[in-house]
Amino acid sequence: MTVEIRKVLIANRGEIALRVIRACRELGLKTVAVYSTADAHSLHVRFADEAVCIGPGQAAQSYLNIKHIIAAAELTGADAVHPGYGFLAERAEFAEIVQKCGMIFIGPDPIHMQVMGDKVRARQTMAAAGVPVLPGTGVLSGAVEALAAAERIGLPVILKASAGGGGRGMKIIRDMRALPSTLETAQLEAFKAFGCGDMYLERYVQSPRHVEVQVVADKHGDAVHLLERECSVQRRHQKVIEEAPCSVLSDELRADMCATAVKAAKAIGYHSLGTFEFLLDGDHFYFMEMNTRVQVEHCVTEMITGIDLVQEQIRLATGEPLAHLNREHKPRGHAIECRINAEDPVTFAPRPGTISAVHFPGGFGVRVDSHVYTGYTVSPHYDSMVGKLIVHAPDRPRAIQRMRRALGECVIEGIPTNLPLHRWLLKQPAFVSGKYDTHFLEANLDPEAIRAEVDAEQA
Amino acid sequence: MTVEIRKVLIANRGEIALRVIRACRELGLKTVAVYSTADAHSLHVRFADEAVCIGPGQAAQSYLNIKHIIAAAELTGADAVHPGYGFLAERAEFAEIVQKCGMIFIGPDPIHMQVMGDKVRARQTMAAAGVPVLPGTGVLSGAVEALAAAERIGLPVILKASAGGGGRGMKIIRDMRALPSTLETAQLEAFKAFGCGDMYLERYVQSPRHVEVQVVADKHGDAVHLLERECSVQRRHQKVIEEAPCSVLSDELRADMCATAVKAAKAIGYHSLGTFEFLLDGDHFYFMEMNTRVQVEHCVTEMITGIDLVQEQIRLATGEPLAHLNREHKPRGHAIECRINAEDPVTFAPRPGTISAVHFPGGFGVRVDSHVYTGYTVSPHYDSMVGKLIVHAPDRPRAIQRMRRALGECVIEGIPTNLPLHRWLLKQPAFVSGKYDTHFLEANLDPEAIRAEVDAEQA
Amino acid sequence: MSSEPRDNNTLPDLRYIRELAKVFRQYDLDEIEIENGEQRVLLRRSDFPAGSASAASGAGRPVVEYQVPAAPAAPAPSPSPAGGGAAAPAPAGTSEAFITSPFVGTFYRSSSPESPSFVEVGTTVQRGQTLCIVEAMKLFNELEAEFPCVIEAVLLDNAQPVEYGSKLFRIRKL
Amino acid sequence: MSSEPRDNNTLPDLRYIRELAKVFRQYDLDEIEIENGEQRVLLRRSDFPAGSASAASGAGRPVVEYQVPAAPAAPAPSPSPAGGGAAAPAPAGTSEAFITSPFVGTFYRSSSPESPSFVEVGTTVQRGQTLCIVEAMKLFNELEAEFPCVIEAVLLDNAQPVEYGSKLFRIRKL
Repeated sequence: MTVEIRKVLIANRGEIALRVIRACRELGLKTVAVYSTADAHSLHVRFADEAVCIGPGQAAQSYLNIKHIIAAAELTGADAVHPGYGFLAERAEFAEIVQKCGMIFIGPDPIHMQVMGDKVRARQTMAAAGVPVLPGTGVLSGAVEALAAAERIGLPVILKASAGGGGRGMKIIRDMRALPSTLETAQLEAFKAFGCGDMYLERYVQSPRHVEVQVVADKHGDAVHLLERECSVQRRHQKVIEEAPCSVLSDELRADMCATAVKAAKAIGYHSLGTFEFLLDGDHFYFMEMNTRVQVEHCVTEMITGIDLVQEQIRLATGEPLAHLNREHKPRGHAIECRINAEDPVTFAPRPGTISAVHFPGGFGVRVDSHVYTGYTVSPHYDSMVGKLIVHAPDRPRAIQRMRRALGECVIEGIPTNLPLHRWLLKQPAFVSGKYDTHFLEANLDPEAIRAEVDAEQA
Repeated sequence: MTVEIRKVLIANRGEIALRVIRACRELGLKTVAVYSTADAHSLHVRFADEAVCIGPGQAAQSYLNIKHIIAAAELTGADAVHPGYGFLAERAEFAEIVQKCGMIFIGPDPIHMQVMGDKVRARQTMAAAGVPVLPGTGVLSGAVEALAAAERIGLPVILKASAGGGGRGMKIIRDMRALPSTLETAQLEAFKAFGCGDMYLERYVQSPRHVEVQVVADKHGDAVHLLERECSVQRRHQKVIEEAPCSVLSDELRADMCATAVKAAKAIGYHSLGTFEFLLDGDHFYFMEMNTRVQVEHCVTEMITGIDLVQEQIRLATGEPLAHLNREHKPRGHAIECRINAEDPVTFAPRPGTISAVHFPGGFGVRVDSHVYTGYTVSPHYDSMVGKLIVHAPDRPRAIQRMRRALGECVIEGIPTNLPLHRWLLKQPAFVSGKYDTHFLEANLDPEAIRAEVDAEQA
Repeated sequence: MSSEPRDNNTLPDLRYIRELAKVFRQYDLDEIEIENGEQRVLLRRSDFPAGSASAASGAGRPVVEYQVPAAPAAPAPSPSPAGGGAAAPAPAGTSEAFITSPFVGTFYRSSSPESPSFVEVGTTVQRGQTLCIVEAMKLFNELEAEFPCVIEAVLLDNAQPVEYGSKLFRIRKL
Repeated sequence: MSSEPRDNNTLPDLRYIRELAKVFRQYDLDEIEIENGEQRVLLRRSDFPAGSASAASGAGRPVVEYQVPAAPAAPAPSPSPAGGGAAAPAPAGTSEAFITSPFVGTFYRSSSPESPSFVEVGTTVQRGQTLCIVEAMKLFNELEAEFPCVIEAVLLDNAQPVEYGSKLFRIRKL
């Protein structure tokens, strides 16, 4: 019992909007782009079959403007909505309205977003399903409870906002005396940021890796995993480089982690694409959070499995069963993705502006997902990612060589980008050896060496 | 017993020079580009570690100037030479000089080029090795012998130049009376074109497919095949679209054809990359010619096997054994390549000029091999290919969808290209069904429909 | 990709010169001269033809002219349902003013098929007066005038789709 | 193909000059002058011709900029010791003429180490007179004058590598 989709509205912008348009086009589906006035010259507008302007540059009035997006879907007769990532992608309310208007939301049910969006509830749900979570608490009633819990768990601990996620709203506690005041500050900050000051506390892991498992599930209760991704190269809790597979996982640990993710997805009756993010501490892993949408780094999984995740996401939204996906997936080679951002390569400060010349690398095993072109203006309204450079090769050493080669060919002029950072990163012994944790990038950042890469680029 | 290579001179230009540079860079080898004054702004010059100007625009004085190329290799201390395709790639004399100068020629031995460059000798060698060849003759002594042979073989027959190849120097005979005069004309033409008027005669197949087998062999007598390519979409005997695998081959026929190619390679003690081109007539195949170099369309084989052919070619030139290549290769999905040429999409007349804007497609399963960029000038001195667009997908229908999508994203402005021809081709029922022969394109060419694609592009 | 050469000790740092040159270009200068007791740096661009600036400007910005591959200037191909409104730019240099849609939805000139239009060509409108309705998801958003004006043209037919920024009326401010 | 000449101790580092020239070109300057107590460096491009825009115009050219060693538009510092030979473009609009190498190989000013140079600065040369030898693969190619001229400058040191088109002599036609 499947529903037909003929026209998809993409409630997003940038490279992910383009990614969804490509998937739709290959599936023979019509597409509707929505755009803010700041994005009138964007490729997603050009490549979609139709495009509707939904507001001014500020995201709150355009890409977060549910009313205008739904009106655009109505006007153009779209029968499905793809939310991409970010913006409204994990807003349960949006999915609900889409469904109420008789359209298909290309993603899971609103209830899945609600459960996973509330980090305390997600933690409890996962623990109940037998998924390992770090020793921690529910929503803290106050300093007294926090102190007792920290005592029990042992320092250091970390305070997290229940409504947070993606690294936002976290404070590390290394000293008991600091806990009460930090809790108070954190509650205030979380309230300001998310409209909810609820905090909880967990054991803090000193040297973790961020490893996540891609799950894909249908509406009939079937779920499988598509292996893991390694995302420990981060700055300010934002991923910079992602890989698949993770080079330090033993076969047993991989099997365990992947099976756990599938179990977790089934426990909540999940469907569509989903990612379970785990914190890897030695050979123990713990549930961190679940992302109920396609992720920026989905491409590395596509490279090593050969599966078009966005096409499958659309197919599953129609109610089709897993079918050909329902098998054991083995990694084919190794993939690496570098996120190319318009930012200072050392300070990470965003640097919007107009790209005066762009030349992307090509050749065997190189994939570029980008919405920019020569003359494109990176708007200060949105995040600074200008594209993703992905390579695929038979093994990790060759993938590294290929990425170095590709980074060497990549030219973006007119604005600073983090290409020099990537060129530097791909040479670091820790990265090359595969032995690094989430602190690696920030702890080893070598401004001078990175600036030297900038100069070399201009030579 | 292997020889080390540290610095490779690439005796070529355009996309194949870039292809070789990419392979070298990933292998950690230094590169030397050579270029004519017309190519001073080419990407192969920019991306190589060193570059030497070897002459003016005319190929005869630069890319075919063996003396200057060898001098450039000497000056820069290159220890190996990669010839690419075209130019000197199948000139036995060049390979010989390279070797005499103590450098490694990245390709087979001169003797292999000599045997295969002489089409009559190649035919006889293959027949002796048990490879099926069409009923035909050796070098014709004159009209009397030709008439007798044509009588024996049965009309139609085809006259071919012994020094020809790639479709050049051929005449079809459908009427006995025309044979003597046509032979005379053909001999004259062949003498003019190749410096040798030797002709031979073969049965002419009315509706053949062009299917070729990629072979890879080491210097120790081992050889394996890397499956076949289907190259029947041609105009004026030049390939326009290539695919792998061939969609009409039965498993038995594929196995037979591939085993034959391996047998043929071993029969001549071949090493390096090589391609056996077969003419497929129903379920019979016949040896046409062998190419003793990397081919334009090698990319589709790379996509379905995951093997970097140019890296392997370099590795094998050092004397390494087949090693990991020495196994049965199964096709992974389907790949299609479109050759993008700077030419009129209907008349195929070359249209050199300056590219005012270029935007290549990206995303999953799309590969671009091109040396052009915005502002690049396509020189009238060389062939009109500006790049290759390659897609890979799990099966042929999805590869076609992906290629359509990619062609839709591809923008080249300032000069006419055959992109409209490709857009039209990818919609043709014969192409979509996979049932077409080498006459398909020229027989079905629909100028009006192709011009309509040009208009659609400009809309 | 050459690494920065070690600077000659007695000469200014190359990075300094490069940054100086950036400033030079950025602010479109014709000359910079810097002097102190020991050193003097002069950058000059004499008689740089203004016209050729965009094309001849060298390194960084060759391509701006081309913009999006093929035609960014035309966001919407034809007066298609959703695209048309925003596509017509105001002819530059005229004093024309427009009221544009702050909503996405369907444009109605009256509150019901039987009612008269809120405004007609020539109507003088007061601040706060209703001009039209844009309907989306069964919500009827009344669009009110933000200033007094005269309606000079109604740019859309009744029941046409509009996007954010679609021009609805050409007006003259009072 | 630029093998770096040994730096003259008393002159600024050549790499410094080269980097300066890059800045010069990149920012489309017409003049850079640097001075300190001991040294003065002046880069100037006067009357930069529209015609040479080919190098400066290439739209998309993430590329043109870097080019091969023998960068066409590179405003090289005045007659530089050596490596500059191929890099020094003829300031357009002047009557300077050059003899360039039609061969790839090694430049020799004389037929053997003991022999005198074929020509010196100031030598008046007849048509057909040997100017130098370019050696490749043990073949000694004599380069002969195609017209009578006076040698105004020898642009390369003995035994330097040359590519096709490398400038060997600056001459004045007779």
